[in-house]
Amino acid sequence: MEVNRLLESGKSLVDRLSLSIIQPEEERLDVEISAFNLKEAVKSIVTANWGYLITITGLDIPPKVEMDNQAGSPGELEALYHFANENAIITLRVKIPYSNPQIESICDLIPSASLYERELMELFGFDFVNTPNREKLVLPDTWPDEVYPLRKSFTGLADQEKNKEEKK
Amino acid sequence: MAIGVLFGDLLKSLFSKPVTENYPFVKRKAPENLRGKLVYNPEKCIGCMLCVKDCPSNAIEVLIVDIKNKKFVMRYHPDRCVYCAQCVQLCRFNCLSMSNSQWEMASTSKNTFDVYYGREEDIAEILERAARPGIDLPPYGKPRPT
Amino acid sequence: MNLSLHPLILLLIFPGGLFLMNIGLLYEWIDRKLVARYQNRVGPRWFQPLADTIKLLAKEEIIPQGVHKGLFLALPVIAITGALTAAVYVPLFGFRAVYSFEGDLIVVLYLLSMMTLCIGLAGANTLSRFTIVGATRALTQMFSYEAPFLLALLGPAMAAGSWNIGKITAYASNNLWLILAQPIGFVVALVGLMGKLELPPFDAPEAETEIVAGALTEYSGRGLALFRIGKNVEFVVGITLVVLFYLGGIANPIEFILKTAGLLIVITALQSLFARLRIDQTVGLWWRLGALMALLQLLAIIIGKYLGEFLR
Amino acid sequence: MTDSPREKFIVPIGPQHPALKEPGNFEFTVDGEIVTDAAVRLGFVHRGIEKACETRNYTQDLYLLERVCGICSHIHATAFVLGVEKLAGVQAPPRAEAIRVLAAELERIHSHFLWLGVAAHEAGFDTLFMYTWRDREVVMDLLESLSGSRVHYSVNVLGGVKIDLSQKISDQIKKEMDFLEERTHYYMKVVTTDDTFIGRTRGIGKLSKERAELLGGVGPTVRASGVKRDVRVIAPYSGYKDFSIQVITDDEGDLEARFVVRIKELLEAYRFIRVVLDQLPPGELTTRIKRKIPEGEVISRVEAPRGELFYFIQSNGTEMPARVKVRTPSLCNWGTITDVAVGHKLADMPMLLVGIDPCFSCNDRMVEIKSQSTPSHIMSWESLRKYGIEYYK
Repeated sequence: MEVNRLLESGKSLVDRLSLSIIQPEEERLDVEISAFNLKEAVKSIVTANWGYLITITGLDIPPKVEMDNQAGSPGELEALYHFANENAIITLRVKIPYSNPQIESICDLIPSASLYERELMELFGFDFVNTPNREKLVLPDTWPDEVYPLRKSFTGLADQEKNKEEKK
Repeated sequence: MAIGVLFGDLLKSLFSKPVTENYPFVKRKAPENLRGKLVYNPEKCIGCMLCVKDCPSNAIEVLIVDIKNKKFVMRYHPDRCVYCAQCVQLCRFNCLSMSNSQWEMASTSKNTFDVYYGREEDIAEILERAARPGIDLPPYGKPRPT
Repeated sequence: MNLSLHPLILLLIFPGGLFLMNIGLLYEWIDRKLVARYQNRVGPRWFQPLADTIKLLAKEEIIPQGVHKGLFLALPVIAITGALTAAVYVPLFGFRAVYSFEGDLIVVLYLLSMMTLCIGLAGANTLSRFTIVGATRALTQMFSYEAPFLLALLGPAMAAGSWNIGKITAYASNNLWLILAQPIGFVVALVGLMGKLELPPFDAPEAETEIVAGALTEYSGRGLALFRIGKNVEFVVGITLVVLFYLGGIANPIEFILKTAGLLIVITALQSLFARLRIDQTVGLWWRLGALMALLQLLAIIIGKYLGEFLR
Repeated sequence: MTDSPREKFIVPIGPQHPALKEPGNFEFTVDGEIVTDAAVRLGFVHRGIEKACETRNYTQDLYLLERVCGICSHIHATAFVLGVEKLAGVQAPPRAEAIRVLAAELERIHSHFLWLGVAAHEAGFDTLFMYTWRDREVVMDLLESLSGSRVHYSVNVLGGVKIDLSQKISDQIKKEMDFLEERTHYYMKVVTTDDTFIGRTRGIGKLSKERAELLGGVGPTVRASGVKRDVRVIAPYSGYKDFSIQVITDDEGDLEARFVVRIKELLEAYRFIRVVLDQLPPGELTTRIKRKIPEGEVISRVEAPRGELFYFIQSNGTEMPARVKVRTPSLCNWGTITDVAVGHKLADMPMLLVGIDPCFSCNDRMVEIKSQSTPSHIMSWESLRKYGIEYYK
């Protein structure tokens, strides 16, 4: 099968760096990877010329609170780097905590990633180290700092203001 | 390589009728399955509320007059409606349809955007209930968080 | 035809001044309508240019920051004065020119260039980036079409042996139509006129998709209205000149209407036939092709004249 | 002139600009007429659609996502529906799939015609603009009589399609396809032979194959540079599994090649539509699909008129999706503009901008802008006037 061959070759590129690999669909491969190894993995994909970066998806995994009011798991952000080659898709999944949301930028390898990184920085609060352009892309210039609209905790600017005042 | 390739068409256009439609004065017939204003037939409705639940724009409210005798009034907001016909698709009792004759819905007043469908006596009752202070209208579609 | 009216009336009301402005509006309408018909559209109704002008005149004029106020207000007036003064020396609608003297053709051509100069200045006067780019383009374009256009009108003048518009007209109407005798000159003059009026495809100085409205971007209200009226007057005067020289002159109003209408149909067709030329393409076209063709035409006239004398 | 340090002369195009039909901001640094730098700023029409999706159920999202874009509305809904069906493990009936791709190709025709007109307008070729939009009206009318709406056809429902194709409409479509094919050949002739037009397109904005691949461009923009990237072929979905379509590429990579590619795609679409109409499979239009979609993640890729459209849908087992990520084709193609703009003339910029067929509302969909800290209030005409005068003093 063509897809399998493509996925195999893609897998061999990132295998050594991955934490776990699953195949959720026939033509997809999800590769979990640590933030530290991400750039290395992207580099090996780019140098092998395996497909192209479709986009970077951001996911918000809000902190889970256990029943007895003890913190279950801290909030995490997840970045999904989708690479496509023909009909095969490899997704590099990187999980990082709210407290330290740093990922090495891949713009020097793939210049077009700049737009996706800017988008994630604004909407989720990722921090891409060494990204060339940190200006706002989609939000208005007057948007308050550290308010990330695509996080689950965001329910509107008015609520955000209220929360802030309550904290005070 | 040529200059003025469009010349033939230019001449043709000069001597033919303009294609612009003279809209408010000359109206073209709407296609048969045009999705215009929503029309509701209260006779068949059983009040399953599926249309209310799945309406993407909260344009429909079904007000319950008497649930046992299957008396319902539909309050329809043409200004919110996006004319997707999802409600028509969902309704298993064919009480909903979209008109292909009523589609010019611009208006200068908000009143025309509040349409009540149903038996006359039911509508009268609903309006009377609404006029009475202190009593809310029966529950309709869950208000969306704003 | 000769009119025996008070000079002031001749100058201000008919055929110059007021009447001319209205005819300018009419021509604008015909132009827009014909372009619309070529594009298979309906086009505006007859009063649309008039309504536009009234609307503009009635609107508040905004003077942007950082301009020289006096210049900003004076430029539209100078532009329209230039165009109206030019009209004085041109036999309009088949009537004799109000004033004329030996060499008035040169004066008319210079007065017609005033408009472009004023637009250029108006653009350079404001701080907006669109106007500055527009002004640069307008002046660049002027330097490119002016020479060939002048050469093209020089042809009939040389043939007639006079710089007087009246005399050239007399020559043109008594001889073979010059469009046949000097076809190249006619083409250059016609296209030069389009360049002068910044009609498509030579509308790079006001290319809306690049620089909004070019040099006039910051103008509003009265100033814009005056510029527009001035342009319309220039349109009428320009067309009249071409008709006078190349289409066998104008003896009476009916002839005027027929001949200018014919020319308008051609001009509008040219307008809708081409994609806009970039400013560098415009300059290239004029200097490489326009000037060369006009010079060739001149050469042909000189040789023809010389041969004619020789044979006689 | 001495080489003194000159101030940068920046020509802003947008957010409000006659060249753009939608708001976007471009800043071109120019030296005379030559562009030396280009930058993009988006986000003027943000509506927060991705966030909004999380608070609506799947059916409502379908119509919300259809409104991401007014031109390629159907393809957005298709991408979403295909993803959700994959999650739910449901397969739409073959007739439904065929009708979906039929509508998609009709939409492609109307989108390419629209683009052709806009591009002609940017080139100052208004006559061609008027003619193409006149002919586009034919497709719009077809779509209206097919689906009941001119812009948001809403052909899809979860698990199938809403509309059926009668013999009458089928014949009408075939007839109009013949007419459009003739017109399209004519436009091909115009854009490839008219000297003034070629002067504005040939050799402008050349994008090499390597650059195009590196910048991650999609759709006709990179197909004009010889990159064979078309989801309909490399990863067939929906009806494209049964009906095959050809990839159109060109090697030149300049604006003219983009015209040629798009016009050839039109011709291919006519052929495709005729085949689908002739071999339309009979049968049901919908299958049942549960309201609650099983937990999971799915990627759905489709080929919009502008290029590859990418949807990522995450479900948490409820009636509402946990996350919907939309990556529209226009977003990928911005990089190609800022890359090729440098060195061209200012006059070429609008042409370059529309060369990728940008769709701003497609890009800007993520965040709802609510009133800021200052409460909004309605101003009377007089106070607005005063405010304006004060502001500009």
